[in-house]
Amino acid sequence: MTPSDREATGLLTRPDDLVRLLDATGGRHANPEFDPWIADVDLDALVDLHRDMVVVRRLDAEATALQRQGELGLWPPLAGQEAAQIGSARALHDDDFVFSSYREHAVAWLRGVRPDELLSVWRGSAASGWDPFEKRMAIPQIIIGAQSLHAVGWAMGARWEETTAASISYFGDGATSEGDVNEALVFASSFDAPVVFFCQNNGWAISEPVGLQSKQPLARRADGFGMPGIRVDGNDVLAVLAVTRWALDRARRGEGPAFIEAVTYRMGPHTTADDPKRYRTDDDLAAWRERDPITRLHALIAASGADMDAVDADAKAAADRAAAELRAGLTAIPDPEPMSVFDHVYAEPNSHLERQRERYARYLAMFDEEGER
Amino acid sequence: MTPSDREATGLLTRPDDLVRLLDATGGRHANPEFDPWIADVDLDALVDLHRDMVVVRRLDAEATALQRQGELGLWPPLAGQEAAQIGSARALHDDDFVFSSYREHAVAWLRGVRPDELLSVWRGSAASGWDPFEKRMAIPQIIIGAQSLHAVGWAMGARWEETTAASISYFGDGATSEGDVNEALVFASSFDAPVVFFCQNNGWAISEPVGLQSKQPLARRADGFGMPGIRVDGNDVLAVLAVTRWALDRARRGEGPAFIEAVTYRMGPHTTADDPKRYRTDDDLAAWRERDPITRLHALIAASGADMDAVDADAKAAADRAAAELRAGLTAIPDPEPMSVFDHVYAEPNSHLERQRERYARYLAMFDEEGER
Amino acid sequence: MTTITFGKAINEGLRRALAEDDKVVLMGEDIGTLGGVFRITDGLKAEFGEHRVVDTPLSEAGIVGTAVGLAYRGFRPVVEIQFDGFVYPSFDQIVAQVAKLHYRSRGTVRMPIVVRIPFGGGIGAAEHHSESPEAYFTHTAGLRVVACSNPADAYVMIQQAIASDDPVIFLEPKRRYHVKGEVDLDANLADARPMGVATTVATGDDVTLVTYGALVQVAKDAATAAAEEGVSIEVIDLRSLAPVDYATIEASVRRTGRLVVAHEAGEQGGVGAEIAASITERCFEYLEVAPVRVTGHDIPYPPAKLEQYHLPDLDRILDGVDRAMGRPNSLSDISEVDA
Amino acid sequence: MTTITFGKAINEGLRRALAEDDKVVLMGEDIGTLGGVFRITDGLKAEFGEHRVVDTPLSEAGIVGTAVGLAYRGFRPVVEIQFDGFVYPSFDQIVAQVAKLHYRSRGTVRMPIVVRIPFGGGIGAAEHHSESPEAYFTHTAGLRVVACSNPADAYVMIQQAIASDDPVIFLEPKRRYHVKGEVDLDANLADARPMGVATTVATGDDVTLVTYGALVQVAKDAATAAAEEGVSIEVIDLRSLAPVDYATIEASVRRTGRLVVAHEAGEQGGVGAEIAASITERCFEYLEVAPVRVTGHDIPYPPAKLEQYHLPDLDRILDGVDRAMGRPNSLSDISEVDA
Ligand SMILES: Cc1ncc(C[n+]2csc(CCOP(=O)(O)OP(=O)(O)O)c2C)c(N)n1
Ligand SMILES: Cc1ncc(C[n+]2csc(CCOP(=O)(O)OP(=O)(O)O)c2C)c(N)n1
Ligand SMILES: [Mg+2]
Ligand SMILES: [Mg+2]
Repeated sequence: MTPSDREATGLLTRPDDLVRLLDATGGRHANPEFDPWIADVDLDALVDLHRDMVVVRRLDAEATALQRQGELGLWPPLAGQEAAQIGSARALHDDDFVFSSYREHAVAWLRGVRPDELLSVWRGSAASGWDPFEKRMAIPQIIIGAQSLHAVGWAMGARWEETTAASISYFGDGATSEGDVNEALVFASSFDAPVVFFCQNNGWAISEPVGLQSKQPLARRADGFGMPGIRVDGNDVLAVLAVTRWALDRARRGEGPAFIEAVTYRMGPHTTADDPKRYRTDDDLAAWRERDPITRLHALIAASGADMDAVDADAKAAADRAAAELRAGLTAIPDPEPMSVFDHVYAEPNSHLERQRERYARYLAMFDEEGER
Repeated sequence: MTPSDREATGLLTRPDDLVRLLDATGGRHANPEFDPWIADVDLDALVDLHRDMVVVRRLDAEATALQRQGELGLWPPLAGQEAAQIGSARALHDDDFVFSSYREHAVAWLRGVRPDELLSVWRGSAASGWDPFEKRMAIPQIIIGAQSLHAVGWAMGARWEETTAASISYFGDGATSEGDVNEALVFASSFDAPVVFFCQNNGWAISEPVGLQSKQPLARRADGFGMPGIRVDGNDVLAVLAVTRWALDRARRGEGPAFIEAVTYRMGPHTTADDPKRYRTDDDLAAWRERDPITRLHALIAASGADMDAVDADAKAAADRAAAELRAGLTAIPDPEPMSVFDHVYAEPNSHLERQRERYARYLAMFDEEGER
Repeated sequence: MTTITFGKAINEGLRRALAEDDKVVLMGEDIGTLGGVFRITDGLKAEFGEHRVVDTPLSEAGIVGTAVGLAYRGFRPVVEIQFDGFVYPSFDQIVAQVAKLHYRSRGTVRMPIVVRIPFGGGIGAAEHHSESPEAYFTHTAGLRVVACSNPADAYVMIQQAIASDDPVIFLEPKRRYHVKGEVDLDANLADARPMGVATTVATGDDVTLVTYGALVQVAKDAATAAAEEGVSIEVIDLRSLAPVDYATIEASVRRTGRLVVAHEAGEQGGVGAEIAASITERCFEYLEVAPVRVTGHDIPYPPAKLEQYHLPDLDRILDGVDRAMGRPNSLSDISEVDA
Repeated sequence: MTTITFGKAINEGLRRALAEDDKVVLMGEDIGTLGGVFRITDGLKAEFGEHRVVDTPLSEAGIVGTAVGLAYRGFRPVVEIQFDGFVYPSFDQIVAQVAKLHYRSRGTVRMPIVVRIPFGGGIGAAEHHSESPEAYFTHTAGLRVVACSNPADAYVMIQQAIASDDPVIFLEPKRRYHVKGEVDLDANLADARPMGVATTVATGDDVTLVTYGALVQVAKDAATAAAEEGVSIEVIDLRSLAPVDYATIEASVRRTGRLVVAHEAGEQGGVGAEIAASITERCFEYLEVAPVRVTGHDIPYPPAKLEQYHLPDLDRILDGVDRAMGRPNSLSDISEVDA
């Protein structure tokens, strides 16, 4: 059973409506509309989701530390957004395709991206880390909103080829102000593209509060573009999983795109180069710490009578393994060859670039002979 | 009395709701929400509105004919959109500012644009026809949607300067797909800009039906951007006048922007270079001819017992005068001086352009001496 | 060989590409039902269906951006920008995405996208309808930029552009759309001249005249006119603006010692600047005089009644040739010092 | 005179402009509360209020497009594009509106808009954060393009740009933001060198080295290094890229007979092409050798660990000088023929 668009859209006329299955204290709330979408999530599945979140939080912390140690040039932390990213990524099928921004490390992790593939771009060693076709995830996008159009184009093709694959586009609250994201909504609706717009409203676009981009829930944008929009508690991994499954399912069935606003919070700085103290208070942070996505799932699992020592030990072990892999991965990243600066500009021979490359090789050769000038 | 945003917005949850005060047969329908906005419109005012529409329809026909005769390079006819343009333009105050597209000839006419100023650009004699500050109307915009951002910027300034002036942005149904228009909605809402987005949904973007841009009423876009949106019968000059007055009034009072979708129809070709037969049927046209904006107002006036012979004679006389002025205006358009091609590129001296200008003058001088080479 | 118009030649090239590879899709505003405002895609939607020839919403960034997503899926999108002046809203998607994705993805993601742009002036159009934006693209690493000048080339080059695994900005001189020419519709593409190679369309010994697009015909006429005055002009149709086929230009300039480059686009930072600078670098010792540029002025495109005073025409090109030849010309009486 | 950083100099210039003309408004992403990601607008919102220093929604076309509307109302908007690579979404508003409106409105509508762009590489940033887009703007009629290279110029030029009734693309070499220099905060602008005039920052007799932005310092260092080898380099800081102050360059090249132009942007169609072509046209007979260009490669900006192999540095500039001087250099052993 799936809620009709009318119902889903209906939610939006009551802005404060937020799909929440798991509250901040771990209380499970029945929801006839979305419970069916996680009927298969048993205790083991809950433990898996918990482990996923513990692992990616640890990976994120490790990467942040590596940046502080000078091993990475920059790192955009996902801390606080674990449920939004894990819940949505767990809803994907293998043949779906992800078009993300720069902060979806948890999504990449679940798509099988290796630590060295994840870090190389932030280390400044490579233009990008992984083969998009192997992971079914495009390389991260830094131009705000641009990937949303790519996700729609991919989905248009999926529909024309009559597959049941869908694409998902991750972007932030700030991105909703860019023309590209709005045009993506227009194209997606016009072509009934099987695409899910997954907006992580983490409250901030660097120093700008979401209120500067929009005076009301971003999910309300969807209706005007002819698709259902849903606001979900982005720190509730169950709700995110359910809502994303619902959206992907209807997309696969040819019912077109949907827009999900996952309301969450960026607990850390925008990037390691940012100082949030300049634009937000600790109270903000404190309030959101109360709504931690991991704590609440931990409480639910505990309430189910599971052996929490085992659960925690298992999660910690997985996190330790991942952290070790990450550090090992870092050392596995090769420094690029100077002449590789010319690689892959074109897929076919290019007379101008070849001449430039050849001349630069001669230039570098001088030093091998002379050494320092 | 003004309807609250909630009510206005409410309309949009019932897409088929169309604000209509005057039906296709001239029947006047009471509307508690909007009747107050035209309480001042007495018989004389109705006759004025009728005359306006008759005049601009004639001007449009004359200009189309002039293009056929080779006097103009191109002309984008407004035929069918008289009520949408006259009704909205009559709602403006002198100190308001208009940012339009290329089809708002009726608006320009009401802003006092002279025939020669109106035609010079379509004759290819000048880059634009009038002084925007004298007419309180920007030069027409051909880049679809671009002017919507200009209207918002102007309105932001009007608010910062604490004036009660508002701006109005005219654009078409197709324009709603451009990023600029969507970004304009974002900025307008974020800064509570006193701007009215007036979308003439004339059913077509050249050969593309509005359904390709949006599957539902365009006015529904507004709510998602935090402003009321209203659908109005664009062929009902009274409804358009009322709704535009309402939107401008709330903008002046600091209540922010509003979006109006005027549902009308482009009776003629997209421009004189277009052949609508390639993409639409005569039935379409016939159906809309039934909803002619002038006929229905004519019927209402007749029903009021006015002397229709006088009304028609007066309107015809005004149209004849305007047509004569238009033809006279055409001959008043000077052919541009060759060297004027360099004028106004910069407001300040520019060494590079001056050198180029000086050299081109020398080049042209050769011919004065030699005559044809 | 059949005789068809320039526009029809592109139409036939597109038809053949659509027929031979079902990954080829056409996208754009009014290209389907209407067949495009210039009718270049006339009949193709009816023949191949709405999923192969796609009328899109009115949004250039949307068109190019979704084309990128389709390329990610293995499609070969051919997008039409209705007029040159409307390509700018898609500039970010072209420059930051289309041009850079193969590099950014370390060769894993190919962008075999063709962006068709009717370009240039001479048709008495309204503003924004006569632009020559080519230099914006030739300065953008990752793109290939070509301009065709005649029906036969147009038919072959559009297919070569579609077959290219690199993105191609495909410039069509709109004022030539109605000109007819001989085209071999059964031509075997394998034997065709690569689109990266220039064509010497008139041989001569005194001066090398390089141009592209609509001005190629004007340049040929100039060569004919100059011949009567005893000046022998070699005319080179550039065809590819990025990369430029310098081998062909150099060989010619080594013989003539004189170079004139002509284009409709403005002079400052135009394609002519790059060619003048590169040829000066490559064969300085062979040059008798500085390369001469004959271009549109550095002004926004002027109103229709003034375009004749903006566009390089036969006389302006001949004046440029006279400057290169040291014959009496518009600047004869000023030394470069006070110029 | 006070000693302040490059970034602080712009901040002080903006502060003075805001104080002197209440029609001046600053707009951009994160420029208010945060003071900009580079802190260039630090403290200005607190001092002048949220209607003078405006944090905008995340949309570059929106920022520039609303600035156009504000200019229509008589404001003098100074917009910040957060990083060079993010200017492209606003390209249409800049090229089709900002640059053309004065012409299109026949001189009735002025566009005194300044678009501030931190540009160039050398800071080990992520992709799209180290672009050099200047040539896109120098090729656009209607715009003025300037690049400052030191705190003193930055302080004066930002005020001159704001005072200009023409739109100005104001390029700030971000890697120099933290460099300190002497600035006279009370300088009388009327006495200041016009922003359209270049500055000869080092005098020399053997070769003229023209550059701008961050490379000016590198060029000065090159001059010092070359002096030790007995080569005398004259270094010209271009300052204005459109229009170019050719009088200054010509006078120098007439003496030296040799020209080297250096910039971070790609070679193909870069500013160097225009200067090489123009100087060749203007003083061909004075040139001993073809103008030499030392530029970034024609590639998308590479990852941080490779940027040192992309950006012209002291050695590459000296190699270019050696080419111009006919001294042993990287290309000595190849004749231009097989090059
Ligand atoms: C087109 C463009 N403009 C500006 C930037 C600079 N920038 C990088 S991240 C960012 C904020 C994005 O906020 P949001 O969309 O909410 O995503 P978040 O960082 O919160 O995940 C900005 C302005 C950019 N990367 N691209
Ligand atoms: C950016 C841009 N893209 C394409 C065009 C070409 N064009 C001119 S009018 C038009 C259709 C506009 O339709 P709509 O917005 O509904 O306005 P209408 O012509 O119906 O009044 C198009 C595609 C343009 N002028 N600008
Ligand atoms: Mg955010
Ligand atoms: Mg329309």
